[in-house]
Parts: sequence; C-alpha cells; structure tokens
Amino acid sequence: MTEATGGIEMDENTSGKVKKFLYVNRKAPYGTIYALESLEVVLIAAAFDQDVSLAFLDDGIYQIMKGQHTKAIDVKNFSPTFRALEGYDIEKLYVEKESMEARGLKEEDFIVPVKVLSTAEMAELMQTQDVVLSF
Amino acid sequence: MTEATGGIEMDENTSGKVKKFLYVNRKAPYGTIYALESLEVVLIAAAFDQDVSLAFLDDGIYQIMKGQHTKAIDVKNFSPTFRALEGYDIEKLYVEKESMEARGLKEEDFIVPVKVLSTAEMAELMQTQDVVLSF
Amino acid sequence: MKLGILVNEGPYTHQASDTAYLFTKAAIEKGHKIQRVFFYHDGVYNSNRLTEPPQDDRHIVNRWAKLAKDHHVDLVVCVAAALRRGIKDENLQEGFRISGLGQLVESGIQADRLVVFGD
Amino acid sequence: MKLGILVNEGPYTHQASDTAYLFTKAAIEKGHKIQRVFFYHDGVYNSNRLTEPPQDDRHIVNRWAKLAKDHHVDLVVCVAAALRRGIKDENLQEGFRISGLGQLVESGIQADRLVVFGD
Amino acid sequence: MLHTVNKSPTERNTLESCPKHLKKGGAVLLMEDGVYGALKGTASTKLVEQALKNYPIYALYPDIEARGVQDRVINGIKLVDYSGFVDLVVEYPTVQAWL
Amino acid sequence: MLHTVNKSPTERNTLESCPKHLKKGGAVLLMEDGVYGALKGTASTKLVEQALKNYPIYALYPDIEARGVQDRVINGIKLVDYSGFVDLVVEYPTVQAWL
Repeated sequence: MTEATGGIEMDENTSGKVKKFLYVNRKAPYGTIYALESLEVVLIAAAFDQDVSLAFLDDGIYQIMKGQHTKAIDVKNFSPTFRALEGYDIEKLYVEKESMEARGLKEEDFIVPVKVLSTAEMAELMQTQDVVLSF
Repeated sequence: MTEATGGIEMDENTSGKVKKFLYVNRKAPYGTIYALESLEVVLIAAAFDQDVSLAFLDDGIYQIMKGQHTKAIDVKNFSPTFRALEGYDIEKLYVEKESMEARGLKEEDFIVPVKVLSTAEMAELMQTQDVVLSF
Repeated sequence: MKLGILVNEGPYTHQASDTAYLFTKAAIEKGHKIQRVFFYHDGVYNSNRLTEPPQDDRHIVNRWAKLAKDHHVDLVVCVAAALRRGIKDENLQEGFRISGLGQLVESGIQADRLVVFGD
Repeated sequence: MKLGILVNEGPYTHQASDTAYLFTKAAIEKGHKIQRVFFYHDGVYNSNRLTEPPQDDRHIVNRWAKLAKDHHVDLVVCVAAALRRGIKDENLQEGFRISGLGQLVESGIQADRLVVFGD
Repeated sequence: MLHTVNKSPTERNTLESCPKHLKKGGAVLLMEDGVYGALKGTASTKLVEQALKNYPIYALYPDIEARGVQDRVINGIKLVDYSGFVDLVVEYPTVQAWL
Repeated sequence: MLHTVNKSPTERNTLESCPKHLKKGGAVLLMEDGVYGALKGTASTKLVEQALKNYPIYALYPDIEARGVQDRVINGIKLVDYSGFVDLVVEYPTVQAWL
C-alpha cells in the first residue's frame, strides 16, 4: 500500500489541525468487504494524529466477535487487527447497547475492550464529531 | 449485445426442451442495476421459447410503478419495457398482495396488467418451477 | 448431476464469488459436472486479468482460471454487463470467455440445477 | 465552501456514483470548491478507461473525467482498493490519479464537509 | 448534523436505526431508494411521521420522481433537488451517511 | 425446493420474507451473513424456531465459524460444509436464492 500524505494541489498544510473523526461500523464482517476496508482506513488515519473514535452499532458489532475462524471460507481473519489499534493510540471504541441486546451479545464476547453506550449517548457522540466516515 | 445461442462444449441441443423459468424481482429500480439487468435477461430468454413467468414481491413491485420520470437522475427509464413484454409472448406477471399492501399500492398503480397472488399462491408458483432466477 | 452456476457479484467486495467458487470446487470433487459458470452484473469483474490482491490474500480471479484449466470448466462473462463495466478481451483473464446472455438461459435449460450467488 | 466527496460504489451497479456526480456538479455550479473526490471500495471502478455503456446510456467514467478537465477537480483512486480490483495505470481513465488512503484522511482534515456516497 | 438515508425501509434496517440517533439540530435527507421512506400509506409511514414531529426531513425530488411516487409524499417532508442537497450540506456542520 | 438466504436478518428483510414462501418439501439454507439468522438469543430467533417446526433449516458451518458464532446455533439447525451444500442442491429439485 502506498502511503501518501502528500498530494497535488494541496492548498494548505494538514499538520497542526486536529479534528474529531468518527468511523461508523454498521456492517457485518466477511459477507462484504466494507468492514475490512474501513479498518484499513483507520490504520492509515492513525498517522495523521487526529482524534479518532470507532463506533460499532447494528451488525457492525459482529466485527469484533471473539473466536472467528475463517480458514474454511478462505478469507483472512482480520479481527486480531482490532487488538492492534491500541498500539496506534486508537483507544476509543464504542459499542451500542441496544445493538448488543438485539443480538444477545455481552461485553465479554468482544475481542477488544469497548465502552458500551446507550443509543442516546451514541447519538451524542455522533453529534460532536467533525468528520463522520461510513463505508 | 451479442446473441449467443451456440457455445462451446454444448453437449446437448436446447431445442425442444421447455422448462418453467421464474424470474423473481425483489429489488427496487434505480437504486441498483439489478432490476434493469434482470429485465435484459428476460428479453433474451424470450428467444428460447421457454415457459417464462415474472414474480414481483417486496420492493420488486416498485419496478412496475406508473409515472416514472428519470430525467433528473440521468438514468434511462426502463419501465415502459415491461409493456413490451407482451410482444415477446411473456404475459405471466405476478405480484404479491401482501407486498402491495405494505406499500399502499393498488393494481391500477402498475404500468402493466398483473395477476395478484396471495403469499400462499406465490409460494405455490415458486414451488412449481424448474428454474428460479434472482438477481 | 449437471450444475449451472450464476455469479452476480464482483470479487472481494461481496462473499458471493467466494461461496460460488467453494461450492463449485466441492461439486467437482464429488464428481458432479459443472455445465457452466456464468458471470453477470458485477460478477464480470471476476475475470479482470489486472487484479492484484495483497500477497497474503486469495487470488479470486486466478482461482477461477485454475478451475477452468484443471477441470475444463466453462467460465462465461456476459458481454453486455462486461462492456458496461470495462471488461474486454484486453483485460480478460485466460480461461474466461465473453459471450451473450443466451448462455445463461441455456444453463437454465441444460443444467439439472442452476445455483445463484449474489448480494 | 470546500467540499470533499467519497464514492464507495462502482458505476451503474449502485446509484451512489450517480448521486455523487450530480451533487458534485451542483456544488460546482453554486460556486463551491471541490477539495477532492476520493474513490474507495468498488468506487475505484469509476475510473476504468475500458468502460463502454450502451449508446443511449450515460457514460459515468467520462462524465467524471470531464469534470476533472473542465473544473480541475482532483479525482483520486485508492491504490490498495484499485489493485485488489484490477484498476492500474494501464486501464485508468485520463483525469484520475491513483494514490494512497492518506488522501482520504486529508480530505477529512482539509475540507469543510466530507460527504459520503455508498451502498 | 445531516443524516442521509439511501435505502428502502422495507429492504434494510437503515431507516429504523437512523432516527433513534437524531439530536437537537439534526435533520434527515432521504435519497436514492431511501425516498420510499418518504411515502404515505406504507409500513414505515408512522415511524417517519413520528420523527417529523421533532426533526426536519428532506427528500431528494429527482429520486422521488424517478420512482413514480411524486403524489405519495408525506405532508411536511421538504423536497429538494441536487442544489438544495448542497445547501443542506453547507447548512449543517457535519454529514453522516447511514450506509 | 431449497431456499438460500445470505443476508443478516437485522440488516435486510430477506429472512422475514423467505419463510412465508415455504411449502411442503421446502428447506432453507442460511449462508454468508445469513448465518446470523441461525443464532440463539437474537431478535429473529423466534421466527427461525417457528419455521424450524415445519421445515428443515441448514446453516453453512464455514460461515458460522468465520463469524465466531459456533456456540450460539439454535438447536435443530443442521450444519453443513460446502460438500453438504452440494448434496442439498442435488436433493431438492430447485434452488431459489433470496437476493
């Protein structure tokens, strides 16, 4: 992957600006590639020293399930990468409570420590961002 | 479009065999291309003298709405093609009643004459086919 | 038994083409005949010769091509869907051929089962 | 105002790339600056030079390219997503350039708004 | 904050999930197949009418017209074209696409 | 007739629509994201358990395992691999994919 912090027509420097970026994950892993390619953006974004948060709601919470074994579908298991996010100083992972309940999931089912938010709190989180990315 | 009734490795002739083909339409038009490309298959299939039926259920029934005007989205309005199907001897168009009711639609809202089926009748139709195609 | 396969989605983005491949491979291993694999809609992207996935990932295009080579599976890409999506002879992987939608209808007629993989 | 655009889906299959184009065009007409259009996921297919839609249909690839030419819009195709899907310099339409994901993050930082179009 | 919804409420869960996350100062734009959520007499009408009591809801008219549903739009939903869509993006400080 | 469902019941309407169209001699195969419909303790469990009383329901084990939900499968759902999927296609006279 080419890392490209410089580009043509860059009309101002990006250094110094810190914005709040929220990555919204609402899709299950493996059925589609969105979850994986979203994570690839998050990893690159880490180099930009922005204020990054990840939100998991609806089927997006399935991305961080423990115990994924993908050998038989011949697709790479990318769930361990969520554990590596801490090393990139990405530590704000939020999961919506209502989405967990609808799927019968508990905090200990997740591969990473997360903060559980009510729907109202999740809405508040969304509202206070500068940039919201969804895939 | 290349018409290709012949192909390599054809190990038996297709003429003479008549199978029941059902095209199941469950997706709305324009948001995705499935409805249009499904119709393109139906038109080609007409040349093969098979026993063809079209089923519209769930959002698929939106495909045959009257009064579509697509100029502003710059996409071709393909709904008039449904009216041309009769000329290809494709006359068995079925719409599921429950899907109509959930969307507040009536038979007169459709661009073509259709036969309205209950869910049980739709299930029976599906069950009696030789080939079911969905896109 | 003779099986026809329809693939409606492109590689990597949707699991459909993975499932279709693994199903097809299992069917061959069990001694069934694959009458044809037809690629429609975004499925035509499965034949893009320029595809270059990360080294630790499966190569979906080459995987299909190998199936064609090893087991003489007929891999047909719909010409209308392919033109609309920029798949032509110049970027078509070996083992695939471009042909008309009639080939799909023919699969429906000739195969004992037609199995559809999509979104 | 400076607007960044993200396109997640390929041409024709999903309406996302149509809506993104019509939005971008309207923004330019109203005097806004398009900081960049970034193509990710299947969005990279929007840059496929070999695309040949039916004559009575819109040409989505050329429509973007014209926007780049007429209004100097920066059209960036993600290199990782593009390789995985077989988009390379040899089939890249003029007016697009291939670059890294950092260009998307940069859009988020530099643009006043980032508008996402997807499935 | 402007929330965009581009999927039909009878196909996906998007329109069910989005309104729960509206806050003061929020608004919704229905576009593409999302405009089916703007219609009277459907299974999702009630949900949308409820949200409309507290938040402005917009629908992209080109998409409404393309789908032949121009006579079925819920009262109170504001219709915009692509130019109006741009204005909404400018008006609200952030945009979230419910994909 | 074998019905295949490949979408999550909490994302799409597929698993809601499909079981209504089952007839005697019908069966369902859950695969890809459709395997989320095979799980205990979810919002769609009841619907699936109800269908299970009258029709066999299968789930593709490679997809179950990939998603880390192997301990949550509803009792009575039969697990198959790709080879078992082929057997089902052979066993039932037609296949309908609920896309």
